[in-house]
Amino acid sequence: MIAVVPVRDGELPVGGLETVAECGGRALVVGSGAAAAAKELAGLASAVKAWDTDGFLPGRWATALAPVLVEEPVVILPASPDGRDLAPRLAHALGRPLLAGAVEVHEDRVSLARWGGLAIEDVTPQHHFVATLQPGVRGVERHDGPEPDVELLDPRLDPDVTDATTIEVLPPDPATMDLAEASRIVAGGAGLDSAARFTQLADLAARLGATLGATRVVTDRGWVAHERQIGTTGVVVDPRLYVAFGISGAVQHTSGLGQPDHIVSINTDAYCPMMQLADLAVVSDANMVLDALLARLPERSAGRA
Amino acid sequence: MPDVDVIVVGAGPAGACAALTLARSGRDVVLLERGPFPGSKNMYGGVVYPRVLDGLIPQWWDEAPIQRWVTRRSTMMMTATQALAVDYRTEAWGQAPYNGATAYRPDWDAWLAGKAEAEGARLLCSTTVTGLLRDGTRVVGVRTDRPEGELSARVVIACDGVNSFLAKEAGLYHDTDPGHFTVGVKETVALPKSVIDERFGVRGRHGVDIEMVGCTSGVPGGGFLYTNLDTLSVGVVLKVPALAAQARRPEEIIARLKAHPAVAPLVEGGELKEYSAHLIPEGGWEMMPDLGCPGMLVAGDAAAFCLAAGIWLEGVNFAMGSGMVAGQVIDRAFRRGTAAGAELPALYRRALSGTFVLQDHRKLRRAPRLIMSDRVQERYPALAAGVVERIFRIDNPAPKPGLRRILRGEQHRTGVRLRDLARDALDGWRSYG
Amino acid sequence: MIAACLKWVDRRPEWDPATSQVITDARTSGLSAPDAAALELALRCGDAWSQPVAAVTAGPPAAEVVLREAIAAGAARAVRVDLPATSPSNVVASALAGVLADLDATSTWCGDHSLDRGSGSVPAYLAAELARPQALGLVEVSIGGTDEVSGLRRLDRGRRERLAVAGGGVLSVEGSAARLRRAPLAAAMAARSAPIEVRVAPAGDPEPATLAPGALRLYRPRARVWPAPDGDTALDRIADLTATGMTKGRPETVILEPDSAAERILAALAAWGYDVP
Amino acid sequence: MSSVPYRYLWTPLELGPVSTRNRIVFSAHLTNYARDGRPTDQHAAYYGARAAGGAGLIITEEHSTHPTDWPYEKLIHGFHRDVIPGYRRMTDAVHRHRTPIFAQINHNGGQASSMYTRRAVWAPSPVADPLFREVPKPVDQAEIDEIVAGYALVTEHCAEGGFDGIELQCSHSSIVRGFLSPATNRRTDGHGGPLEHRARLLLEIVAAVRLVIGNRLALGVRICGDELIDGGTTIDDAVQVAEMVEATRQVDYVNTSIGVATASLFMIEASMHIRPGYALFIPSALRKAVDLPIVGVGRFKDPLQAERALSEGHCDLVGVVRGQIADAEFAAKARAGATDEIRLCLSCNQECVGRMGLNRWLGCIENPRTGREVEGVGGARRTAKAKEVLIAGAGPAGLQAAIAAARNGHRVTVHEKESQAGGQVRLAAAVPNRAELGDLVRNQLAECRRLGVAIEYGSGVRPGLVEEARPDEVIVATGAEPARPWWAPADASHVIDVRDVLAGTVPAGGPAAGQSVVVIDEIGFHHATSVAELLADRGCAVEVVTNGMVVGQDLGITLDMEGWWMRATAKGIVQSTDLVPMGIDGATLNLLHHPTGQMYSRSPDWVVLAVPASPVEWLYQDLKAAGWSVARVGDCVAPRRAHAAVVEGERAGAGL
Repeated sequence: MIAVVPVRDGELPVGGLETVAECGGRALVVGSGAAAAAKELAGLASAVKAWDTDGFLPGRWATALAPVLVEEPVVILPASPDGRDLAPRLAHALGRPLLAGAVEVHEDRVSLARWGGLAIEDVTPQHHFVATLQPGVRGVERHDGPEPDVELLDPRLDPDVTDATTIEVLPPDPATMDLAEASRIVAGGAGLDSAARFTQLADLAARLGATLGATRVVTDRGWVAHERQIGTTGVVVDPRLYVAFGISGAVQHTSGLGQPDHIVSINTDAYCPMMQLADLAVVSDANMVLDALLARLPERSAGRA
Repeated sequence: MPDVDVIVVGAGPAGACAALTLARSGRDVVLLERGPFPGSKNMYGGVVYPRVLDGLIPQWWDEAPIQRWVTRRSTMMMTATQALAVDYRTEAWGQAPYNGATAYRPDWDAWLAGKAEAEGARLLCSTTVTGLLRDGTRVVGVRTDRPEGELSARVVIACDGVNSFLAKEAGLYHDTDPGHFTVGVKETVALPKSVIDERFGVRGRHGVDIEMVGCTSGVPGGGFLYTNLDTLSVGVVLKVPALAAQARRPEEIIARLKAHPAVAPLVEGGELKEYSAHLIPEGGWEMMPDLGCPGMLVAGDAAAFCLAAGIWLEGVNFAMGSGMVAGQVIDRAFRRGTAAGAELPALYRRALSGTFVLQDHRKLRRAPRLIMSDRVQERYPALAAGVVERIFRIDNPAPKPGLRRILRGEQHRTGVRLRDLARDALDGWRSYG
Repeated sequence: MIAACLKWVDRRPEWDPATSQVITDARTSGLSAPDAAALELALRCGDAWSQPVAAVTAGPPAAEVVLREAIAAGAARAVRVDLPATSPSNVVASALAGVLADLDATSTWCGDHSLDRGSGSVPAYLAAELARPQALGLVEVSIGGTDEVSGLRRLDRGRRERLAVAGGGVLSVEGSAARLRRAPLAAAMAARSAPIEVRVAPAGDPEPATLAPGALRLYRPRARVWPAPDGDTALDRIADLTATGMTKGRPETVILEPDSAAERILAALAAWGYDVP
Repeated sequence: MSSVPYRYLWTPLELGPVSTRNRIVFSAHLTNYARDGRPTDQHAAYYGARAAGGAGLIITEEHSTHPTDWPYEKLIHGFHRDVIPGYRRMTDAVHRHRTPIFAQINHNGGQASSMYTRRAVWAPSPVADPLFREVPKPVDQAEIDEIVAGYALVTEHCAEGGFDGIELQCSHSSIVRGFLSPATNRRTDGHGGPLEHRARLLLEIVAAVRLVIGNRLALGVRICGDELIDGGTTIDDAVQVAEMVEATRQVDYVNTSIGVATASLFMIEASMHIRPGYALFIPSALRKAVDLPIVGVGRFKDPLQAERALSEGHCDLVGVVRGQIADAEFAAKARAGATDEIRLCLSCNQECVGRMGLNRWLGCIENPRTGREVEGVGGARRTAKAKEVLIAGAGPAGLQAAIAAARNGHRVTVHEKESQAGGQVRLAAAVPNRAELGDLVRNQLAECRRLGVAIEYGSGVRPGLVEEARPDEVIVATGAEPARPWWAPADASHVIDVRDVLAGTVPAGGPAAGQSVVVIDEIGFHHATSVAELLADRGCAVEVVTNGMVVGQDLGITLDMEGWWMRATAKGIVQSTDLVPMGIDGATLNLLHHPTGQMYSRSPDWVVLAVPASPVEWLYQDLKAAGWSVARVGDCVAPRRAHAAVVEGERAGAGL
């Protein structure tokens, strides 16, 4: 089994690590910055093939990669946007069936999510196949280890195959982003004293490139729209950075919080659960700290949409 | 020249029966439905009394999508801890021509609308009527929410349900006193068929319909419980103003009903499938609108044809009946060439007066007020239950008290005045007798 | 010719534990939101480029509901390839590709993925079969000159990519990309009896070979490991589990005035590697 | 937007022949409801209420499998045939709601005493248990056979009593645990040594029980993932045991646990100091290794938290015990979308865990109904005539009185002199790791809102107000105020009460970093220890002085003692015992070591008092004298803990 991982600017796609782990560490990384991305597989993979090539050209990549992969009985891609695009083209080029949306892949048994995750279909493949693995279903065990050896590939692109033209890639817009997708969240709770504070908080979020979130108390008061509520009756989020202003961190709220790499909590109550979860717990008035932060951060530049 | 003969708005039981009647007579009928399919608004259903279909769909029982045939009817008077039931069962209702049945409305409505379609009516779903087209005072068609959405017809039948938008727009409602509305709240609770059969003492497709008074935590109304194939429908109808005044939540009242010692063993362990609430025009005769205007007739819930009066809780039969009559009246008028005339509503009213639809409503016109009085809601159940309890209680070594003494004692305890009792009995006799 | 590939699918399926099957209901079946958006965009292209639009589906006779919806909304032709509702994606794709080739469709619109199988692989298969470029999962579309389309596609981590396809291609859209127009009343009525072409699916398996469908079971999330507490002694593990601060991971708690608090927070963000203006 | 969908919590699951309707388990826990070794109606009503409240599966407390096993008084003696009628009442009460109920069966082995049985306790090896401190008799082969036969016999009783499944307790306190654990199994025969040998008893019991139940009942095994004692079993052993259990093909599910009941109980029934879901690593590791359905436990307080454990693949069922003790309708409310109406458990351990150690029946600080379901407590009795009820004080007692009165249909107004509700609970929740205690008041306030109770803040009640409002009934819940003990002069301004520290009402800002503080603990609960931690965190040098034998004497009852010791050690808090304050002489605090009569002294910057308070009773006395119909509840009667306030409030309100 080998993972084919399409990358952009050296960044692995969602589910990329899981796919490599599913294949026991065998991987082919393709895209811009592929060699750099391959190094991120340290501890998971020992030998990685990398094809550093610009853009995202699923049609041409598929025909180019097919000869490289023809000996591989099982090829798995992450079901990320790019993986989902490339996999059927690759399956077609290899003349193999595609098992899309798998939650578990073995050479002789594949489990596929069906009906929007209501059911699982267990398939016993008789032939070589291509599969896509749903991001987030597997998780990846802790991995520390040496960087893998990278073997660089440079297959020929077939000029006869056409692909769409990429005009531009737009960075995320935190202001309008789904909370669930946001990698940085600035959220406020009952410790902020007025609706106006949340206008300020949204402003701060924008300046930090973060998305606004809130607790139930706040959305109940109508200060923030309900789709911004994190927790039991709201949204489940999984940011890297979480900054909590005046949030006590009851389990109804924190159960909606994934495992952020970094949490900052600002609260006058040094001992509320949110402060215990925090990497940096600041005992101070969240309202005043909000003012102070806004005074220190420049307005968001117009260029960042 | 109008686009079609008749537009029927609303593919519920009233609309489907009207469309079926007219299509069978060869009329060009369009049946407009707001939802994506007939009956889509509520997933589960209620009790229907389909005998009205005998003439329209002979042997309807062979094909109607029913849940269970009601072969057992129980009327219960309750206090917080007591229940006195009149429980009737008959095999007769379990065979053709049957009496009542429980049915899921999506099944039932889709079946009836399908019958209309099979006769040539054109059903168009996901189409909302947004207004009436008029020529002077006469209704000549409808406007829908679709582009180029006007459709003209010789006659429009409004079967658009309770609080009818069309009847209102035509100025047919005089009284929209909220006091004449009840809110019906219902839970559909799943239990395996075998468990339902065992708990209710029925087999096969036979089922039970229980109506209850005195179970609504002091809010005027009533309760019901009936069996579907593998679900139960349990709920209450509650007087809207009283509900608001007492700041009670309907969920709380249902929960208490479900916990009542006479009800709990029947519903325990069920899995909640659906919670639904809707408005019922319960004022009956008193709030009935004008039944039409030139070019338009009103049928079903839209015309407030609905009885929620104590031991009767009916609507679908009146809907089917009034739809059918509307169809017949219009067809006759077409034949005579008088459909456009101003007399259509009068003809419709006269025809309805000859049927159960208006007769039942007139007969039971006093019933709603009586049923919703606190005497019927609280005191009489307490009195009746108290009397029965005393009759069957053995207080040995004390001897059995005489019935008169029991009556007087309970009457005193529950605060029932003889004068009221006599008057209510008379009212009741006039209504139900 | 512009084509819209539509799928008839239950929008509210349920799982029946007694039979281990998904229960579907024709009454709640129809166009999914992405398919409705695809149809709308096909119709807009038809309007913009003055080309007829064909609606194509692969499925049983009941699936014609979605074609009638398309005709009502303005599709000129409707073709159904007769296939069971549960056919695998590549079979569907190959059947659809045959029709699309016959129709000489240049731009082909699809919903980004269907509810039932949900793999989203049909559009890319189509592109491969038809040897055309693909632009998949579009959330925003702008229509240019004949057979020129550009659109915004969702990438992961909130990024978007703007793509252009010229000379026709396979385009798939999310439900939010467009809202299907309301069919005019007369058209909606007429569509009830409009003709629909029915084709027999090509015999034999398409290449690549398909797999026999497997048995369905209730979804069971895959096991994932939660790290066990660290420590060789019981006390170390207890300390790790209770976060009593005896070993590690104790939060840094600082009591600060607002201004110094703000400075401290910004410093921490910078130290953790977040770009702070 | 991915709003929270419960994709797994409400899905059914097959456990052998049994199907659960959802994934919420009311897992096994002691209740002390048994009488004379038999189950009671109290059991039946208690479990029945949880079934009615929507639990997917109920597993009862343990039933003893052998006469040699009787470690505590109110244990169900499953080995007597006469338990069967009680079993039937229990299973009927649960089955009425179509909920399956399993019996947990167990022999406590060496984790017991001979006090009740007057027979030596049985264990794999003569290793004394740290709690019972009694050297057990190592069992021989005949006795092992007898143990296995005991499990089979009790299984027969359970099957006859209507249970749908059997769970074998192999953790916490169990002879099976004793065999599995290298810490207690020193045998050299076929039952000792390598894990395959140590697991032999378990596998023999599995086979014997399966033989009795055939395919009619489900069989589960509860495995300990980490005993948290040195030399005990760890997660790797647990994974191996689970694999062995699965290999028998005779077991339908695996339940999990952490800790040993007689050594690390505080990690089994973790209090609010320990993070929710702390034991998730155990089901997670087991589920990765075996295909059997796995139950996860450990401070599951919230339905979304449970859903996430399921959706992230850590377990297939979630044990919610204290959550359903606090609110029997935990599952039903969440299922109906009324998650915010759930009375969340505080993990305070005061009335559930705490009362087990006192040999009293299980209750709940928040839920007066718990344990009294059979009496119909906590249900509404709608009154014929609604009364106007005025309540003074919005602490736990006043709020509970308001709830109970409003439930019966009375119109209730609460007057609170502060700007917030909660009384002392609000202060108590503002200390290290005790925030969840605040949920007590949050839950009460939510219930007041639903019942339409009016709460006026900022103005207390004076007799004049009562004359204006002319209520039919008055309930006084004015709480208690700090009192100075005899030895502390009123003018000693460096002597302050814990409440002054918590409320921030100390002159000159109170103890600051670098200052020394002596906290006097005469109450023996969280008051002194919480403030000590708070001040130590602030940078003070803190010593807690108590006249008792240990600081925070009652923390042991709620399983908070171990955590306190670990944190106190880490924070450098000094603990001094057996010292009675004798007076303050200027800056000097004089202390008598009462066992020896020796005098000691301290000269701290601050003395903080955690001492008995004094009831605020003037309002009650005034109103009573003025002839009003008035009752009083909570600390204004006599200062006690929150449970007393809630119980009294409930009683007074429900009695109207």
